Parts: sequence; structure tokens; C-alpha cells
Amino acid sequence: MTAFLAAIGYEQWILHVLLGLPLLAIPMILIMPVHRARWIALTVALIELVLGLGLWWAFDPANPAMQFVTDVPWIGAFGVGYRLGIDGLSVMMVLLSVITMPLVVWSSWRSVDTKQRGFYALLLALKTGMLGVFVAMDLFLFYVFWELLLIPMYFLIGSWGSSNRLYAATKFVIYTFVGSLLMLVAIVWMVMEVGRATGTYSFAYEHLLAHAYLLESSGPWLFVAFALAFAVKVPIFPFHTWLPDAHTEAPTAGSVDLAVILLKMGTYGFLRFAVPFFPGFALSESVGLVMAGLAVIGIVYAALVAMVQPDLKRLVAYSSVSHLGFVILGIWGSTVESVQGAIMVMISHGLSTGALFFIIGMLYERRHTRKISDFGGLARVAPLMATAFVITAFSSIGLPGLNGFVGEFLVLIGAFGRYPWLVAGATTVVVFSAAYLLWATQRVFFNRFTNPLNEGIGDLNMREIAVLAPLLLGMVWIGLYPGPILRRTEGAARMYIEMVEPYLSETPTVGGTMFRGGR
Amino acid sequence: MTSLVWLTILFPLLGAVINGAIAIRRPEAKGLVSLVGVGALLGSFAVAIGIFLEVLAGDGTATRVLLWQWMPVTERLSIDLTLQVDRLSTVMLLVITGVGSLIHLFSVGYMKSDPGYARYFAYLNLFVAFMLVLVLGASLPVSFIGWEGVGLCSYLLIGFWYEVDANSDAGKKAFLANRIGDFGVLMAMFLLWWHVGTLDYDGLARQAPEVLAYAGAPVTLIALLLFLGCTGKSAQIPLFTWLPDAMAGPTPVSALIHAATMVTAGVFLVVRTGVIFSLAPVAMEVVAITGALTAFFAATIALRQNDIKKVLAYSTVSQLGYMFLAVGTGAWAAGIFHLVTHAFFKALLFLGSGSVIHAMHHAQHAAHAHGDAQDMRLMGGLRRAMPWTFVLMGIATLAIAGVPPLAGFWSKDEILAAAFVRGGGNTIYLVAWGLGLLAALMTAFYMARLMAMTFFGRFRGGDTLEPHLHEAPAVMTGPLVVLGLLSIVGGVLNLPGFAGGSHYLAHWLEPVTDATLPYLDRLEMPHGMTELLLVGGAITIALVGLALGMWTTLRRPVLTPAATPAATGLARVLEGKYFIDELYQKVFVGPTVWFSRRVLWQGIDQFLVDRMGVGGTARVAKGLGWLGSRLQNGHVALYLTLFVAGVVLLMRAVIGGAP
Amino acid sequence: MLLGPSLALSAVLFTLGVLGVLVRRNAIVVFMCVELMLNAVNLSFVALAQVHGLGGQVMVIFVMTVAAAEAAVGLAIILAIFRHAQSVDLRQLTLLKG
Amino acid sequence: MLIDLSSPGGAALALLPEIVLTGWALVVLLVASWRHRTAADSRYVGILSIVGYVLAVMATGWLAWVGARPEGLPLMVALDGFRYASHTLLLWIGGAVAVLSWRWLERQGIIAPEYYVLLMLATVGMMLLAGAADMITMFLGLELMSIAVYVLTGYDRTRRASAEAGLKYFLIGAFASGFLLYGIALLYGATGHFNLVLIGAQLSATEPTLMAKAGLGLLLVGFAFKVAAVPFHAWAPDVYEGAPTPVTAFMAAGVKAAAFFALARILAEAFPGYVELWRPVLAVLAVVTILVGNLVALAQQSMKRMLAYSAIAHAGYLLIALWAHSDRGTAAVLIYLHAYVITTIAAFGILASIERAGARTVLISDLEGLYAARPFAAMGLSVCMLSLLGFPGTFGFIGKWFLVAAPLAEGELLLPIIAMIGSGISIGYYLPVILAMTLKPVRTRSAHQTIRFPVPAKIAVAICVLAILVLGVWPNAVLDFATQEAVQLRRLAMPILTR
Repeated sequence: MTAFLAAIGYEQWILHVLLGLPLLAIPMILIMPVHRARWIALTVALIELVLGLGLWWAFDPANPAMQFVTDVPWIGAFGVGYRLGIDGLSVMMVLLSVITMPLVVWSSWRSVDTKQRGFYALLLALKTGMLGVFVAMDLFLFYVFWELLLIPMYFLIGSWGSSNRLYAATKFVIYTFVGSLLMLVAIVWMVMEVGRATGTYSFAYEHLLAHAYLLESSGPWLFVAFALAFAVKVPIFPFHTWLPDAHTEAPTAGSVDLAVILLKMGTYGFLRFAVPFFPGFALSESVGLVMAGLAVIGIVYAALVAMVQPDLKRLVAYSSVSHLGFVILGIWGSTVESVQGAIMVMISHGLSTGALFFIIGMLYERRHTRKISDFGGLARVAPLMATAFVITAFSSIGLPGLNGFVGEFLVLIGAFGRYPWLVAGATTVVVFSAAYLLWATQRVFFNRFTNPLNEGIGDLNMREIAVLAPLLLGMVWIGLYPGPILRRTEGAARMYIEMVEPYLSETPTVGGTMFRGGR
Repeated sequence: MTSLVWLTILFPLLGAVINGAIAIRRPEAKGLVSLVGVGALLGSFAVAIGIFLEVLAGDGTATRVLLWQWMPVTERLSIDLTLQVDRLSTVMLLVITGVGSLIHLFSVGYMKSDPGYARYFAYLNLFVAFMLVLVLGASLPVSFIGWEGVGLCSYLLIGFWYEVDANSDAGKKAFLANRIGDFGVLMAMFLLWWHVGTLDYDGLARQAPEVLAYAGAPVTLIALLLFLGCTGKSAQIPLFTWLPDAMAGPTPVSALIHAATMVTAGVFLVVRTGVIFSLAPVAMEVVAITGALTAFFAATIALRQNDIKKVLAYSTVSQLGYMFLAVGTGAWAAGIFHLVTHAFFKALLFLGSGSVIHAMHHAQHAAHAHGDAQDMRLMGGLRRAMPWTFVLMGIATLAIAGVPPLAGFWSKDEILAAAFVRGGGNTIYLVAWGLGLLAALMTAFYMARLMAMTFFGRFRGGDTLEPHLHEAPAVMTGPLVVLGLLSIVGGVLNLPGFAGGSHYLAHWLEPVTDATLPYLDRLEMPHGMTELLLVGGAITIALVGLALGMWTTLRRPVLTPAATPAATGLARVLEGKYFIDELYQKVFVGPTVWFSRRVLWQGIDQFLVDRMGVGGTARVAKGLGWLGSRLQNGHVALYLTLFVAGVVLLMRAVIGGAP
Repeated sequence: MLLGPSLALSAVLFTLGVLGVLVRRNAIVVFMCVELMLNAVNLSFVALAQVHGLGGQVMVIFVMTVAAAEAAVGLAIILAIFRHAQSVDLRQLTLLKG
Repeated sequence: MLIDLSSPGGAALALLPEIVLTGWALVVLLVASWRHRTAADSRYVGILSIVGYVLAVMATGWLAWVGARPEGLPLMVALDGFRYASHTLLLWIGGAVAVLSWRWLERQGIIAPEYYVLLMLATVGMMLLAGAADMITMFLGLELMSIAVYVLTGYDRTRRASAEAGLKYFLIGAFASGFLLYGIALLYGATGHFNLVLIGAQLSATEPTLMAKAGLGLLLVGFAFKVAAVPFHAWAPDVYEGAPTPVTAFMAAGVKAAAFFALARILAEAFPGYVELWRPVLAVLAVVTILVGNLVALAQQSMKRMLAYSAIAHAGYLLIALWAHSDRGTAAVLIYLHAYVITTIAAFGILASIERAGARTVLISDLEGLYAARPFAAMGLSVCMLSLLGFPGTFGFIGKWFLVAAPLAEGELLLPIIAMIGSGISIGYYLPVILAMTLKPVRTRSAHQTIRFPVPAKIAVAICVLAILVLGVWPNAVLDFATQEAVQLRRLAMPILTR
């Protein structure tokens, strides 16, 4: 496989094709008859999937540096380039998005019956934006993709969402936009500072990273500027309140894309930019404590709030907040294990939460309600759906053997050395996460069959099975055999730790020196 | 054979997958389901016997079978899916596959008419697979897969009849209680890894003593956290309340999961990580006293229960307490011994009660009557209709009550003796011994009461039902007979010296348990007079308890539920199970939900962050804009005034500013 | 010659013009005050031209021209508004606001 | 090509674009004076006027092409890339507004072809203002522009609002001119020069005097008024609302651009030595303007008023670029102005097409459901809103980056942050417009049925919108051009200043 990919020059064109193909398809969708729209979208998604999967083999796990690098001048006057590249972190995110795409299109097959052209065109635009964020190796380019994403998402929520969609869409855009404004200032400032010192004004990631030490003095506010943008996106408590609304009101496709990819952009940003650029400040004792503390608060808080949600989607949205707290905790845990765990959580949260949203979407399609109290005892009429939901729920709960556990375990064990008490706090969530998901599962799929309206709910059809099956398989696969993924992300995690290591205060070592009382 | 140990897991796993597929596609294919379900277990059992023979021939060193690398994260944290076959896991392997096979067989009859037959066997097979992972895992994380997996299956099986809200509730409760325990296990793993640098049982046993100071705070903390996990899984104080509720599941499930295997996982874990515990004497005391207290309190509750399965459930909790008392004294083998014998007689009791319930249920069904098929007050005199069940349950009752020479006597006696010996130097153990003794008395009492209410006297379920009462089919009684035999002779595994034995099991397990020896005083079992006194006392207590139980129950007619007056005083407390459930509900669950909804969600999220924070900012901005807009009132004079004011300020700034 | 006093006078006249604009409410009067301001500046130019040469005087010619044009346009506009409002009181011109 | 500006021929050559446009304006005036009765006449004159802009652009292009440079000091008018750049933009604005007005006037019942003549003369004024190297020229240009725009504002005499807007603009404008003129007088008094470069040389060489300082202050007042910086902004919303919509576009785009060009030139050439004096003033003006403009815009319901306040806010942003006082800042002014102007023209163009004759001003809520009825108009307006917001993918975003970069390169942080806060507030009023158009259902069946979009206006708007998008992705040409021209502004003056 690797040889074949090398023979066809895969690494020279793949990223461009992945980015460009959806954009090229948009005019097609707009020109062709309406009923072709979803077919075009699906075709593009499948092509992207097939092409994208090659990354799995073409990517060299042994090489921790950026791979598939492209550097073409774009706005020369400003030092902006069309610079792409991927490492172990981005390759996983790219794979996740190419895998999600066909599922998203397929899940919308019937549920979207109005303005189909626009819907699928926006989905494709969203696709390019998402991929762009993860492969951009130029801060200008990154910012462009980062913001551009808002538009398709805005219209997806605002146009195909449920009743309160306008409010949710507006909230989503305003939060994210306002959050990332300071980042723009920070990026330009960095370029200017570095440019003044080195004579090269460039937005290239590598260039800025190599000279980030020049920014020591302005590190604090620069970090805050970046962190604010990413914190809103993740979202970290207390910047999270847009998420439940956006998730709840968005159409299934939107919710899934939001959960699987968009939220990861925030954590990706921390791993790629905010911390490596300003490790001295970001990983200082007090800031670390604040970030890890917020992460843990978010983990527990969101789990508790999720427990009392009357709306299924809202519940899952809060569970996302909770899960992404683990990623933040993992990043600030600052060990290879915890960072690996953070990446794992990013991946597995995508699978589990994506699947949950798909299933809720299928329910919604059938009953046009997401209220938990409208359901009950569905396992009798829809056993397959119940099975899928239960498996997914347990994967989300973090049952070992399924995907959720691997990431959470690694994050917690890795971060424990630095923040034992915070990790203890975060670990309590094993109870709460089980509480909210099992309670919801019970009230939807188990218990007495109370609502006769639910009698007509059919079980999953073949299309829906096809949407869920890859995700469920992925859950089991990652749960039992995450090695191949861990090996691919290890380089990135190791590199990251090497980068920030000099700034870490007194790294605890495994084996005995951790607490007084050990020998 | 040993290297094929993964087959024991694979068979039930495949069984689960196949049965699961059948459950979805053709749930009515019950024959196939039985074949797959029971066959998988029998296959496992066969492999297990093969392994056992090999281990028997071996010298006691553990064999590790690497399946694949599970989490190869870094050099220092690389967790492999490795199975470990040693004498301890072999014992467990045999019990699980053996008793499991019997219970699967029994289920074929018991669940015959249930529409969820295939689903049931899928779950049950899955459970066995996970249970085997638990006991065979060579490291804490691998065991943890099984540990949580059995919790999952327990959840699914308790809520098997999910359309009854209470059943779903019970399943959820079980899982949550387990998760509270799992918090402990997870934390213990974190601490262990950071201190010792490994999570392998082997590595822990070797390296933990080098790193962790004897009786130091870390090791005590780790041991206590591990034990927290055990209290969850094995239904000990304070996390025992889920087990009685778990009886909502089908009775064979109660027998397999909530009596014979899963709930004993905690005991197994303590033995597995014995080195850690032996390094932490305080933790050992906590384990022992918790076990003793649980044994005692659960027994008191069992005294006043009328639901046949509830009695057995509390009895299980109580017996598990004994096991923890055993391992808490460092009598590892005694704990495992009791685990094994308990698996025999408690499974028998549950299956027997299942047989009774089955009969009651069918009778009610045949007579078109409705009633509680599990309420002993509606039973009575069943020995006539169900002689086999009666005899076998009688054997089990004697066994659990501790009447020699049945299995339960030997194991329980061993535990009490160990506690007594430790009690010589440590009052806590003496108290534990006393509690254990009292619990033994009560055990005999409530078991006699159970037998009396169920099988003696006259039938109280109504005349219409009586003719329809029948003994269970052979597929159900067959396993009962086997278990009955095992309950009788199970004691030979570990006969003490005075009975002509040589503590065979204890010696056999020494390769596993000896690692703890340097940190634990050797248990010098009493000999001679003391031993005889202890044994005699135990026998007396058992007999007195049995007699008392029989007598008090049969002394006057048992009242039917309708005729039973409301209990008062202590009886009410016992009947209400000390109101622990209500207490937890009021103190933990209710406030948490209230806090989450009112304070966190509506208070912080919706009000503080959204309405005041974000909305407030927006409103302030809009308000300022509105003010500015009002100021723009259309009057040129105002505009000019603003202008001139601007001029004045600007000129002041320019002229006053330093160039 | 008399540069200081001329400039001072110019400043005073300019200020008077500003004050007039501020206090008067009749559009035509306000406009006349603006003209006063312009002419005050013209005085400055003329005075300064003594020192700096012809430029100032040239400027004055231009300003006068511009003022004339402005007056023409301004009066036309005021006329237009008078047709609508039957008044040239600035206090009544508040259709546009907010 | 070196041009001797002291000779009449040279001066005429240097002023070629202005002369061409003025001459053509006179021709058009002649034509208009004899054909001004029917709508057809009006259209005819309109087409004719557009020819004038084209000719003037050609003249400007010729000057740029031959690389006209002054022999020695630039007298009266500057001969540098900055002037050509500003001329092109201003002529372009004039032409675009003429196109937008075409047929629109008739629809509003305004049949008076002199409108186009005024537009051309105002454009000449703007060009003089932007290209002036001399205070006299500058004042004349300013007044020419202002007087013409006063008339244009009140052009729709039948509407009281238009007349009122005209009067308000006229009174306050004339008042502001007084200050500006006084400033010129004081500077003249302090230095003895009208020429910007000479003033600059003089001021750099001597200690600051009270007179010079006061002159600078009053000059700033005058320009702050023209660019509608707070607190000299109060006229803008009223006037923008009352004026005929194409004229509003002309004011928002052209007048503001011309004033900024002139201000940039003055600050760069005449006051480099006083940078410590005017920087804080500009900073405060910028902050106040950004905050007030954006906040008050939040409270607006009328599109025109909202855009007026948004225009105020944008003036604030531009002041930040001027504050930087660097080549980068000047380039940022050029780029941002280009982005802003193109967007403003397009937005008002679309808005004009939506307006109905004699109806009240268009409210944001009137736009509800526009996408369903007129998808392209709605998309175009959405792109405009995003560009004004500074959203990636639009030219406005490129402008915003440059704008932020200029002060940051000087080590200034607060101003860019304020600008970003302003931008954050502004999403609160730009987004609802998009929301109303695309996501809200149409209110009544009859809504959006009266939209009239003449083909030329359509083309102009389409070009603008496409330009916004294309330049948002590939701005290199404009950026290179702007950077190059911006550098010239200072480079030509430098040798004289340092003499």
C-alpha cells in the first residue's frame, strides 16, 4: 500500500485534492437538478473517504515532523503562504472528518427535504473548512479556515435546525467570532514581533514556532488571546453555553459535524498553537492550575448538568463539554501519556458522540421530538436502535474495551502526576457520566412503553445501519486495539512534550518519587 | 493447553455474538440459542479442565499469554492484553465455567417461555467472557475490562425485563454503585503506576514492596481505594444496597452473577493484589471489619425479609462479608475457599428458589391468578410438590448454616478461626470474629425460616393454585443435583488437619499468596483444645440457629401479606433494611439532582453565564447604543454643541500636549 | 503692522461667530454667523500676508468666492426647507433623528 | 516624466484628470441645460457623465503610466502614486454612483439631469482634496466637493427629509469649514507657507509654537468632521438617512475616502514632526469613534442609519491606521479604504434597488425573506455585511488584517484591541441583517415585489461583490499596488523634509 501510494505521488496532491474537491463540487450541486444534489455530495464524500484513507498508510509514524508539506506563496506582501502539512495529530483529525462525511450525507438522505441544494453545498463547504483548519500550517490560512467554517455552520443551523434555530445559530456565530477576535490581533502581533527580530515577516507556523522564544515577554496576553478563541470552541467552562443550544437546534448533520470535528478544533488549537507557542506562560504553575481546574470543573459540572436535561440532544451536548474537559486536562497533564490520551479522547469522542447524535437524529426523524419524557420502552419496538444506543452510551461512559476508556484512562493516568487532586476530581465523573447516560437510556429505551405514539417507530433501516455500523465497529476496534492509532500519534505527542518540557516545573517521574511516604 | 486459555474467553464471546445476532434476526430459534449458549460454556469448561490438569501438574509458576499490545503508549506505559494462568485464576476459571455451565443449563428450562430467550443467552455468554477476562487478566487494566464488563452485563441482565420500571432502575443502580467503586480502582491504578511504574500483577508483587513503605500513607491509600472498588463490586458496606435490588433480574442471573461469580470479584481482587494489602495493615483491618459488619448487618436484614430472593440476596451480602473478613485477616486461601463453596451452595439456593418461583409462576399462570411468585408468605408446604428441590435446598441450607460435614462448614469455620487468631493481638479482629459468630447464628436462623416458610406448613397461595404446582423439568433439577453434590463434598478441597485433611487448597494457592508472607504475620491456626472449642461452638451455633429458625417460624401459622400487620420497632427497621436506600436517596441522590438542576443548570448556566454574563453584556451594549441613539435627537443645536465641545477638548489636547 | 491686534480681533470675531452659531436658532442667522467666522479668518489671512507675502491675500480671494458659492447654495437649501416646514427655525427640523 | 509645476503648462498637465473631468462636466452641464425635462433626458445625461469618469480615469492612468514626477517641490498638486491611486478610487466611486443613480432617480420622481453634473463636480472636488499638495488647493477641493454634496443631499426637494438633511449638512459643514480654514490660516501664520511639504519642513525645523499647534488642532477638527469621527459625527446619521440613497453611498464612500486621503497626506507631509502631538488625539478619536459608532449602530432599525453608524465606526478603524504614521499604515489606509468603498457602494446599490418611491426608509425587518425572493441580491448584501464585518474570504478581512498590523508594527496593542472589540460589537448588527434576509420567512406576499434593479446597477453591484470575494482570496495585486504607492507618499517628501 505504502509503495503504491508513493508511486502515484500521493503525498504531493492529496491535501490539495481533499481541500479542493468539495469546493469544486459546490457549483456542480448548484447547477444540477435538485434531486442530484445528495448524490453529488455523497459521491464527493466517498471519493474523499477513499482518497483520505490513504493517509493511514502514507503517513509515516516514525517521522514526528510535519509531512506532506506544501509551501506556496499566497499573499506575498504580507508573508502569507498556502502552507499545508500534517503530523500525527492532524492526520487523525483529517481521517475523522473524511470518515464522518459520507455518514453525515447519508444520515441526511431523507431528513433533509427542503432546499437540498443549499444544504449539501453548505455541507461540502463545511468539509473544506474543517479539513483546512487541521492541515493549515500558516496562521493566516488557519484563521481564514477557522472563521470561514462559521458561515456554513450558521446556515446549517439557522436554515435546517429545529424551532429555536435562529437564536442558536446567532449565538454560535457570535460566541465563536467574538472569541477569536483577539486571536487575530495576537497572530499579527507575533508576526510583527518575530519579523522585527528576524527580518522575515511570515505567517508560517514553523517559522513562528521556531522563534516563539522571542515572544516571551508578551507571552501572557498572547496566550490569553489564543486561549480565548480555543476555549470558546472547545468549549471550556464557562464559555460553553453556546454549545447546548447549537447542538440542540442544529440538524443531525450539523450536530454531528459540530461534535465530531468542530469542537476538536479548539483542542487542536491548544495543542498546535496556544501551548507550544507560549509554553512558558501556558504551563506555568498558576495558569496550568487554572486551565486544568477549569477542565475538571467542566468535566464534572457538565456531567451533572447533563443529568438533569429534559432534551436528549442537550444532554449529549453537555456530555461533549464534559468529555472535552478531559482533552484539556490531558494537554495540561503534560506527559506523553496524557497528551496521547487527549488525542485519543478527541477521536473517540467523535465516534461516540457522533453516533449518539445520529441515533437521536433518527429518533427525531421518526417522532419529531427529542424530549426524553416523550419516549420510553422503545427497546421493544426498535431493538436494533436500542442496541446501538446502549453500545454507544457505554462507549461514551468509558467502558473499558470500548473506545471511550482508552483516551480517558490515558489522560487521567498521565495527568495524575502533575495534578493528583484534580485528576481525582475528574475521575468522579465515571459515576456521573454513567448516571446521565444510563438514566437517559433507561427513560428512552427501557421502562414501560407509555406513549402510544411511539408504536409506529420502526427499527433501523439498512441506510441507518450503514451509517451506524462503521462507528460501532470503530468503537470496538479502538477500544480493543488502539495500538495503530497510538503509534501514529505518538510522534506528535512526543514532539509536543519535548517542545514544552523545558518550561515544565519539576516533572514528576514514574516510580517512587511522587509523594513523600514512598521510599 | 494453557496457551489456549484465550479460547475460554473466545467461546462465550462468540456465543454472545451469535446469540445476539439471533436475538435480532430470529429470536424464536430457541433450540439454536440453547445449543450455542450452553455449548460455548461447555467448550470453555472443557478447556478450563484441560488447563486445570496442566496447572495441577505444574510447579505453580504463572504462565502469561500475550494476546496483543493493547495500549502501547510509551516505554513506561505499555499495557498489553496479557492473560495470566496461575493457580488462583485456575480456581476461578473452574468455578466460573463450571458453575456457569450448570446455570446456563438450568436457564434453558427456566427461561424457556421467555420471548427474550436469545437475548438472555447472549448477555449471559457475554458475562462469562468478561468474568473470565477479569480473573485471567495479568494486569489491573486488563482485569478492569472484565471488571467493568461484568458490570455492564449485570446491568443488562438485572434490567432484562426492562419494561418494568423497577427492573431498569435496579440495573442502573447496580451499575452506578459499581462505578463508585470503580472510581477507587481507577485512582488506585493511577497511584500504583506513578509509584511503582507498572500495573502488572507480577510486577506489582515484585516491585511494590521496594517502592512503597510498609504501612505508609500511599500504600494504605492505594489499598483502601482498591477496596472501595471491591465494596462496589462485592456489595459491601457502604455500597451494598444495589445487590438486593439486583434480584429483579431472572433468577439464574442472580445465581450466576449475584451469588457465584461476579460479586466475588472483589474478594478475588484483594487476593490478587494481596501484596499491596499486606503492606497496609490499616487497610487490612478496614477490610476485615467492613466484611464482618456487612456480614452481620446483612444477616439482620435477612431475618425479616419475605421475598425468597431478597433473603438470599442479603444472605449473599452477608456471606461476601465473611470472605472479606477472611482476606482482611490475611487468610487468603480461606477467602477463596469460602468463595468456592459459596458458589456451590448459593448457586444451588438461588437455582432452587428459581425452581420454586418457576413452579409458583406456572401455577399462577395455569390458574389465571395473579400474585407475587416470590413472596414466601404465599408459599408453604411445597416439599410435597417439589421433593427434589426441597431436598437439594435443604442440603444447601445446611451447608450455608455451617453444619458439618457440608462444604460451608469448613470454609466458614476456617474464616472464623483466622479472625479469632488475629483477634489475639488486635481487638478489631476480635470484634470482627464476634460479629461473624453472631452472623453465623442469624444465617442459620434465616435459612431455617426460609425453608420453613417455603417447604413446610400448608400452602398459603390459594386452593386454585395448589393442583398446578409441579416439580421443575430435569434440565433444571439436573444442575441442582450436581450443585447439591458439590455443596456436600466441596469441603474436601481444604480439609483441616483435625478432619484428616491438610489444607490442600491453601497449600495449592501458596505460589500466589506467599508473596505476602514477608509483610504478614503467619497465621498460626489454633490446635488442640482451642480448635475443638471453636469448632464445637460453630456447630452449636449453627444447630441452635437452625432450630430456632424452624421453631419460631412454624410455631404459629405464617400470615399472608394481606393479613400481616404493619411491623413496629426493630422489626420495622429490619424490614425497611435500616432505611439505607432512603437515606442514600435523601442525602446523596436527591440533593445531587436538585443541585445539578437548580444551582448548576438553571442557576449558573442559564442565569449567571447566559442571562447575566453573555446576555447582560449584550443588553448593556444595546442599552448604551440606545442611549446614544436618544442623544441623536435631531436638533442641530445639539450637534453643534457636541462639535464645539469636541473642538475644545481636542484643542486642549493638542496645545497642552508635549510635542 | 498691527499683526497682533489684527489676529486678536480675528480670533474674537471667529469666536463670536461660533457663539452665534451655537445660540441662534434661525437657520439664516446661523448661516450668517458662519459667514462671520469665514470673514474673521479672512482678516487673519490679510494680516498674516503682511509678514508672509501674497499667499494670504490670494487665499482671501478664494475664500470670498467660496463663501459666495456657499451662500447661494445655502440660501437655496434654506428656501427648500422653508417650503416644507414654513419656518427656518432649526428647532423644528427634527424629522431625522435616532 | 518630470513636470515643472511652476509653469502653466506643467500645472495643466499635472491637473489633467481634474481638468478633463471639469471640462466634461461643463459639457454635460450644457447638454443638461437643454435636455432636462424627461426621464429619457436624465438617462441620456447619466450615460454621458459616465464617459467623463472614464476619460478622467484614462488621464490619471496616463499620468501614472508616464510616471509623472514634479520637478522639485510639488506645487499645488501632488504628483505621486498615492494621488493616482486615490484618483482612481474616487473616479471609480463617482462612476459607480452615477450608474447606481441611473433610472433610480426617475423612479424616485427626481428628474433633473444636473444631478450628474453635480456628481462630477463633487468628484473633481474630491480629487483636488485628495491630491492637493497645497492648503489652498485642498481648501478649494474640499469646498467644491462639499458644496456639490450639500446640493446633492437636498436634491430630492419633494421629500422633507432630503431637504432637512441638506440643511443640516450644509450648516454644520460650513461651520466645520470655518474651523478648517482658521487652521489653515494659523499654519500659514506659523510657517508662512501653504505648501504641505514646506510647512512640514518648517515645522520640523523649529520649536512648536502655539499658533502651529492650534493650526494643527483646527485642521484635525475640520477633517474629523469630514470623516465623521466622534464627537464631530452627529450630522452623519441624519444626513445619510435623509439624502437620496446613491448620494448617501457617495458620501459614505467618496467623501470619507477623499478626506482620509487628504488627512493621510497632510499628516505624512506637513506634520511628521508633530507626531507626538497628533497621535494621542487620533488615538482618542479612534477609540471613541469605534465604540460610539458600533454601539449606537446596535440600536438602529433603519438600514441606512445602521450603515451610517457603521460608516462612523469604520472611520474610527481608519484613524488607527493613520495613527501608525508609517508606510505600512498608509498602505493600510489605502487597502482598507478600497475594501470599505467597494463594499459600501455595493451595499447601498442593493439597498437603493429595494427602496420604493416615496416610501419610508428601508428597515432591517423589511429585508426579511429577501433570499427567497431575490437570492442574488440577498447574497450580495450578505457578502457586503461580511466584508464590513471583516470576515475571512472577503476583501474587508484583508483590510482588517492590514489595519491591525499597522499599529501592531509600531508596538501599539490597545488600539487594535479596541478595533477588535468594535468588530465584536459590530457582529451584533451585521448578523441580524443576514439573518433577516436568509433565514427569516417573508412577512407578506407582496414584499420584495417592487424591487427594481436596472441592469447597469446590477452589473456595478455584481462587480463590486465579486471584487469583494476575489480580492478577499487573492488580494495580491491591490496589496502590492497599495504598498508601492503608499511608500511614495513619504519618499517624495522625505528629501525635502530632511534638507
